[in-house]
Amino acid sequence: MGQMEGPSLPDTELLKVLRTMSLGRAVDERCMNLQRQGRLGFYVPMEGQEGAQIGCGWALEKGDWICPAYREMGVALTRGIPLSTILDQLFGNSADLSKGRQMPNHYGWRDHRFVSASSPIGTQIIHAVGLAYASRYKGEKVISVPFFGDGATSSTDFHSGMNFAGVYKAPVVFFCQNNQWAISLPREKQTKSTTLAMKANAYGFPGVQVDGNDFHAVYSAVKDARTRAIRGEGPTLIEAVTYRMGPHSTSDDPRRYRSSQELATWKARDPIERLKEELVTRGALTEADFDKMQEEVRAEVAQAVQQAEKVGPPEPRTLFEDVWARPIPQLQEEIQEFEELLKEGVIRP
Amino acid sequence: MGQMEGPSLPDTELLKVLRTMSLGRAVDERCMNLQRQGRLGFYVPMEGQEGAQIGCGWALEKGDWICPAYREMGVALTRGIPLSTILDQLFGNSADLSKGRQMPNHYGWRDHRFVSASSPIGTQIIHAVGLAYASRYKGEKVISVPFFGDGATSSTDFHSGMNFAGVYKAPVVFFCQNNQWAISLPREKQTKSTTLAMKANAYGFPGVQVDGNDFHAVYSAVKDARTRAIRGEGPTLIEAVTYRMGPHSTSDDPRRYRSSQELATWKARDPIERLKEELVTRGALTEADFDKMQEEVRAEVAQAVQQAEKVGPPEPRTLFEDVWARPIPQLQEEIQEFEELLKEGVIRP
Amino acid sequence: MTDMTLIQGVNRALHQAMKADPDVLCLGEDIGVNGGVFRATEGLQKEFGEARVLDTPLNESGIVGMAVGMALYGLKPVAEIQFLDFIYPAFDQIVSELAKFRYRSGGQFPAHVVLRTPYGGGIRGGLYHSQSTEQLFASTPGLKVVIPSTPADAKGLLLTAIFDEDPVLFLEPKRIYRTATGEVPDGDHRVPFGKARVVREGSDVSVFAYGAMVPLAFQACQVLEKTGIHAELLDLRSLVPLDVEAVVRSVEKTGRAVIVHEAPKFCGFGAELAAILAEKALYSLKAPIVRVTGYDTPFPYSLENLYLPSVDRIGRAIQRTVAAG
Amino acid sequence: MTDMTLIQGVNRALHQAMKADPDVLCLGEDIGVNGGVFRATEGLQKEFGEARVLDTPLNESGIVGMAVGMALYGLKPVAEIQFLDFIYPAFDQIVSELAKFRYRSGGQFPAHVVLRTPYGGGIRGGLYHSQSTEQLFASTPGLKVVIPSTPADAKGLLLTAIFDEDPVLFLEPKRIYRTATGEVPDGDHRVPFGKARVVREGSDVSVFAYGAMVPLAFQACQVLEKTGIHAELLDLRSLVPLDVEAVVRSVEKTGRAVIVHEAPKFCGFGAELAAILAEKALYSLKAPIVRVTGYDTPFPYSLENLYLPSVDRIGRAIQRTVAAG
Ligand SMILES: Cc1ncc(C[n+]2csc(CCOP(=O)(O)OP(=O)(O)O)c2C)c(N)n1
Ligand SMILES: Cc1ncc(C[n+]2csc(CCOP(=O)(O)OP(=O)(O)O)c2C)c(N)n1
Ligand SMILES: [Mg+2]
Ligand SMILES: [Mg+2]
Repeated sequence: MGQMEGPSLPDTELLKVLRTMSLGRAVDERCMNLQRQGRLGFYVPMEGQEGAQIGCGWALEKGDWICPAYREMGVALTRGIPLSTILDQLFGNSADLSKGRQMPNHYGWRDHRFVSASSPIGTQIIHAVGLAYASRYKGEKVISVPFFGDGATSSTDFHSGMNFAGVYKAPVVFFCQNNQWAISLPREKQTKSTTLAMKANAYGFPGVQVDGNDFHAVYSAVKDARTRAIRGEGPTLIEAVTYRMGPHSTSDDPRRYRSSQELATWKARDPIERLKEELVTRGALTEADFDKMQEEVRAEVAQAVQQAEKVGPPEPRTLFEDVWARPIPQLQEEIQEFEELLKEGVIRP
Repeated sequence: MGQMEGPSLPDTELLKVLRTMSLGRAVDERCMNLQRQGRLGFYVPMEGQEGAQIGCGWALEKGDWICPAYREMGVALTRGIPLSTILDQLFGNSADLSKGRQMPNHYGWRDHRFVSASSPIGTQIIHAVGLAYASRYKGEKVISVPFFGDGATSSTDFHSGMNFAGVYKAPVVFFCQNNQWAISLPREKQTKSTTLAMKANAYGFPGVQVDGNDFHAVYSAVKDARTRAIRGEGPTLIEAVTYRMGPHSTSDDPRRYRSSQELATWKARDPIERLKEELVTRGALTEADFDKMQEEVRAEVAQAVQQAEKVGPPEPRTLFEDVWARPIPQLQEEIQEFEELLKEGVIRP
Repeated sequence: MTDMTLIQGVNRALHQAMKADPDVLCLGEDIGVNGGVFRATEGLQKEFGEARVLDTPLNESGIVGMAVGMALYGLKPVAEIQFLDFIYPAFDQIVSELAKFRYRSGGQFPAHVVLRTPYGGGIRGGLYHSQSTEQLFASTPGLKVVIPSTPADAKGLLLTAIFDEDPVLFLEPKRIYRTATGEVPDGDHRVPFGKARVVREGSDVSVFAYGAMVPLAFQACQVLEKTGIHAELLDLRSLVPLDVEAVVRSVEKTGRAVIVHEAPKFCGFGAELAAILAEKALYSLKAPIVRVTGYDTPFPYSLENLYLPSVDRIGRAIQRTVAAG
Repeated sequence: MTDMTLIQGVNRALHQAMKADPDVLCLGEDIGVNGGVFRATEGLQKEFGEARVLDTPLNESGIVGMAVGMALYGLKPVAEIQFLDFIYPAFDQIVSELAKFRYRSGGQFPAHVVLRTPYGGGIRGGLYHSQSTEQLFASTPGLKVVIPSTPADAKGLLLTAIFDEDPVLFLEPKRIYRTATGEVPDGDHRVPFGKARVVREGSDVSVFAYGAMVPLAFQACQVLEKTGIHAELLDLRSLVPLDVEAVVRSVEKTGRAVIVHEAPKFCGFGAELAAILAEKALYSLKAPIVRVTGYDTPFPYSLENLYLPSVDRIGRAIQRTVAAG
């Protein structure tokens, strides 16, 4: 696994990285609680994967396309997406740019080239190839990055996406977070290849395995791959080896399938602790600074939650928008009936 | 590529091999003609791939499962399937065990464990894994062999089949005939992996590339892989490098996309010529013997064609059989209407 | 008889079938150690071992294709798709292979697979954990499509499915997995396909429903009874084979039809019911056939309650249909 | 005006769209050097280059998924699926992604892709080169489904599709690729979606058809004219959006409906037409609604002629419907 010699970025920037990672952790903690309290419908935490997500996001440029799965809140934070915007999605309120249409964690923001996520595993991988092809066709010097898990390497569109990218030499960096589990299936039962990274060879381009809990390793692997892609040297697969510290989602109980011992082993490799220790050791941060940082991000989250929770649900009529560009006759008729039902009080918002 | 030192089988058996290859070639020649004359609806020739197909088929045992694509007539010949049975399928007549339901070349014979082929590319690859798993579960010492082309390595079920086989260590020998073309798409544009064989590494098991026009090389690679599978050592992918000498099918015109020069290069590597030369050189066969063999197989084909052409089409009522095990009400009603239409002469057989 | 939930009915059927027949195997994502994300397969791997209860890699085409291969051999695989919404990567295996194997081989290669999958809305699952798309499968010759709405039917129909000869898509209404409770016969309880269940008899209007819509439609009928409307409610149980006779007979009696399903209206299964009636019971019809369905949009998240047919919406439709003619 | 075949109409539309707009790209199997297995894309790669006319690897999910990605960027990809029968590996990309992108993102990410594909029987293609499964797509909100039956409509509807804002499944009736000939307007000829074409007017019965069934239904109507039956024939042209108004209006006039399609009957598109009529035109109906369709079996090879609706079968159904009431 790639290990960095020294820091990849100046300490001032690494402090920002640490803050972003901490912010992500704080969102996770808060949202898991909100869900338990019945204030949030569902939640998918990324706890433990902050190094991989924020490492990758940090290495990308503004115009690059993100094709996320459902766990990519950390990446969103690196794209300058306001916390309130993220929370609006989680609450599916009327301020949510996706109009409350999707379950929590299925983010999508056009202005940030953060493509609307869906639940089916792997489908975004091939979209990234189309986006990369299109961007190159239009003369843009950007890349696409599909995010996906170890489980997704078994999916149909991992195969189609990797193969098409190889054939068209598309500027794509495939970013796989191997967090060891696909719900209850461990990595070793997902596929018998020695590493996930080596799967790239089957498509004629390089694969790299990195320590996904080491921000520096991830950051520099992505930077390198990005440079190659922009130079026209084709795609790269990056396998970031990490761990899902929390449950798969709030619907999951990981005690059914994994040991507390395994959890403890990985807890000792926490990516936030690791970066913090590094900065503390180097004298760029004190324990007190760090504690203060944690307090700050928690306060930030608390405030954003309060605000997002106050916003009401989307207007009933929005139910019928955006199916087609304009409602077609069959839908117009349903809208009319719906309005009647609303008026009669047969359905109540 | 694997090259054999000496002959893998005694000359008496090699003569049978040569005869089977010649028989296959004769069927192809005849059927291409029949199609041109409008006596056969469609045809898919295997010309040029006799070494690969018959080499593989020869190495298998009676209980092994064949999961063919549409080009596997040569394999069928090695399974002891009578020529007339093959021709009944091609003509879709009332003697066809598949009741004339499928286009020519979509063979299927339960008694020979030769699974009914479909047209969608790649789907049989995963069936082979299920069959292998089931056979092992029931304590049989047999393997499954899915046959597919270079194009099929891009398909969804190549990925699912290879991955599942790796995970379950299923006794499967994946037999890929890389005949350089998927209709008009050359191998180099299908995928950027250096060889197709190496794709196996992505699934944690070995891949072997062999000269598909060398009967011996194919035969021994399959034998080896079969032995490994039976021993419980898991699957193997074999890439048999060969060439499709004819058109993709009778609907195709290869002059649109490939050069006569390429064709000539491969003609010089004809698998039948090659085995014949070997036997002639060794004194096991004379040119005259060979010519006689060709005459014999052609006569055999002519007779079988004559016979199969005489058989009429399937009975109209058979149209409704085998959709479900027994006709369900909606179908019963259609059958009744159909009988009326027949009686009234509105539809005519 | 034992009192249980619908999902326990599913679990009982699987357990019993596996116990009775070593050729019954289960495969799917997270069905082993984890017992399924809804716990439908709870305890099976422990009892029957990893060779018979397979946790699979994440590929639905692989799951169904592997099951097809097992079935070609002669086993009786029961594959779980985690949500109906995730069945589409396997669509080719289902419509091109599973549904057509028997036919294309002239009966030589039947492929009997049961595909179990939770479906439907009402659990705040948004676009991809809520859909009802039964029409996609009901319109494919060669498949059977079965949907229980009670614990007893869950067990009885699933046992019938596992020992049937044809491929069966077994849709489990997840919304009522735990809220539908009731007595379930012990032992080898089988419920035949193609026989609708008369949930209540009535003379004024026929209401057709299945899955999680059955309890809602029942409530609507009960409410209307007080206003003097006697609605007959049929739970279709199996869409393929469909109990055409019961559907037609009911409308011949009542002269009116209201069809309820969660799936979008346009080209939904309700269309087929209406078409059958417009062909076979036209002269009995006193009022236009009305469909109460999900709207022609993807399934929403925040506004799910406005999207799904409700007791009130069903009630209004019945009332209006009776008033119409 | 130029005289041409239906497939030439397709080719003209592609050529014109690519010439007019550099954001139009084509991708698919064998569409480049080979010009498509039916030659629909003949000459395009030569004229517009490999970057705009992409020969793809053999994976339909890849083709559609890549096109979706291009469309997310803002391009106007036209993807060819070699036969409708081979679209199923892409089904997930079509129903879960393409159809739902606009909705799930609140309108932020529309994905406008045209999927062109030959479909239907009559060419002795057996199970996998003959199917009609338009209902699978018509029942998925978010998609449009369009089917031409003349060269002019092939060009005009395809141009509309390419410059539309929604994803369009464009089904080409391959059986009449070369037999349907006629005058086609030169230049930017557009035919709007949602407007049925009245092929012939009549007062006794309404016949609804699309694709390769239109010429057969037309012949049947012509024959019956001589026996005094005046049938009205509508070519639906687009199933989604459907010209509901024209369908209802016609039956209000004639009082009778015969629906013709190649796809199997059960849950086919004809069911939706019948359901619409049973809801909106019930009181106009003098006779049961009849569907003339493919049977509820997979598509056969040797017996294809017995399977497909024929002029005689359509004629008989019309005659009986008129006689019925
Ligand atoms: C096609 C499909 N099948 C099944 C599921 C159910 N499911 C949701 S997440 C998941 C596991 C994904 O694992 P991985 O790709 O490793 O990502 P992670 O959750 O670990 O981030 C499964 C099986 C799904 N969403 N889509
Ligand atoms: C899913 C699917 N897509 C497209 C086709 C059309 N098609 C038939 S054969 C073929 C090429 C197959 O190439 P290969 O796998 O190399 O086999 P070969 O014909 O060379 O033996 C294609 C694209 C198909 N049959 N199935
Ligand atoms: Mg994972
Ligand atoms: Mg090939």
